[in-house]
Amino acid sequence: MKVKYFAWLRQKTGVAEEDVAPPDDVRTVQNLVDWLAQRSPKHAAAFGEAKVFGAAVDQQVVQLDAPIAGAREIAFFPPFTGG
Amino acid sequence: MKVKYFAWLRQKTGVAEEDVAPPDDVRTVQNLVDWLAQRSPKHAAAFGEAKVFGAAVDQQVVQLDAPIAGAREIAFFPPFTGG
Amino acid sequence: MAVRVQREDFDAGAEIAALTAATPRIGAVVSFIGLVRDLHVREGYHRDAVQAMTLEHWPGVTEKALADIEAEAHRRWTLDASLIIHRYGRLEPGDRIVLVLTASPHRDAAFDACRFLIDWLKTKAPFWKMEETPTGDKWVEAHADDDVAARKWENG
Amino acid sequence: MAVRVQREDFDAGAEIAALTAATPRIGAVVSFIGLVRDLHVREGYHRDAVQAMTLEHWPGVTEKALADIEAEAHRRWTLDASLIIHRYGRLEPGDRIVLVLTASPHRDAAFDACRFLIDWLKTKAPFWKMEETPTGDKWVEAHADDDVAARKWENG
Repeated sequence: MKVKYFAWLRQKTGVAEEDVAPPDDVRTVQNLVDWLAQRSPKHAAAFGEAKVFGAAVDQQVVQLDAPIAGAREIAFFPPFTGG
Repeated sequence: MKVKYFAWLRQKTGVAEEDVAPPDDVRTVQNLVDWLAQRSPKHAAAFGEAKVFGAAVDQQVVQLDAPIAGAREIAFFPPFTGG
Repeated sequence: MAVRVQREDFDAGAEIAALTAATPRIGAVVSFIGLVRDLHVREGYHRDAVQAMTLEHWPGVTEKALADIEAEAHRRWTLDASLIIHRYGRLEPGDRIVLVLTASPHRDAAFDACRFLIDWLKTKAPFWKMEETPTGDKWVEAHADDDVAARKWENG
Repeated sequence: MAVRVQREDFDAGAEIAALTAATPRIGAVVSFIGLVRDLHVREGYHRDAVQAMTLEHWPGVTEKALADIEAEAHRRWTLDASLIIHRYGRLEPGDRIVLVLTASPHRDAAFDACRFLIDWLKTKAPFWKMEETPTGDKWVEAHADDDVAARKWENG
């Protein structure tokens, strides 16, 4: 499973993209966040921020309680600020 | 007193501008319209049209019952259609 | 703030660039361009092909009317800059007629002011259009829609 | 209908001319241009000078998001043409960020659709802005105003 990070999530984790293989009990996006936060102090700092972030499963924006079974790509990003 | 005509009022009267000296009992714009309509068949045709037109006294848009005493220039025109 | 009434065409991109140059607080520019259409819809259903159009105006009075409308927009909204260019003379389908530009720190003011300017301009500036059609020349009549559009700004 | 996400600047006048060429039924073109401001107002009162801004996006997904937003505008309004250009990379105050063009037979549709496009784009397309300020780099946070602006179109 590929995980992508954008904007300050990318800066804080220090990676734009990584391949991960979470255990079977990681079933939702929120489970994945908690699991990723243990990967490194930088991941912990990124996800530990009190700031709002969003997620997409296979490029579809989802809520944090969305299931990740069968997903190829999970992305994490701050609220959009284009325009 | 100068009278100006715009758009189809100019086309129908055949003049863009003319100097007139109406008698004292021509006191309002409507009086002037009635008086001008007698000047020529073309004037009669222009003002006899059932179409709406507006007027300005010294470049200020006015109603047809506005007085014309002391005016230097009266203009007649169809509704504006710019933009 | 500027108003130009001219026979010549205009370059919208150059005008936008000139308006925003040297004013780095501008965050939003809205432009409206009106073009000569090849079809005139009268009364909602009667359609005439338009081969060309001649715009007549009242020199001197037109410029003052446009400047008054522009000043009113600046009174109602916080604008950094604005421009109105209106052409006159003979124009063909696809030709540009009018350009309205508004610039502001945030987009709401620029959008509202641009729309206000074109709505008021249509009913308050002395321009008249004559269309050349296959059945002869026709003076364009005022649109009830335009009166309604202009009136919605009356209580601003 | 077209969407372009690019590092390069754009020429609004040339884009407008290209959009309207060969479509003589267009009567109205509305454009919105967003520019980098030299001042960022946070929380309504805290102000930071902005020396530059870097726009990050999600290649592939951004284009699809913009195309979806554009299709939604065409579903809601009768438009003859539209264009969205959004830049990414490092931009300085006064630089153009985004161009939204809409063309329609009458101006109401072009105005409404242009405003809809920029409102939705701000909250539905994956762009992120990082500002360089005298006190360091700062990621721009979402504006509550933008959410409100986007939400007013939800029931269209």
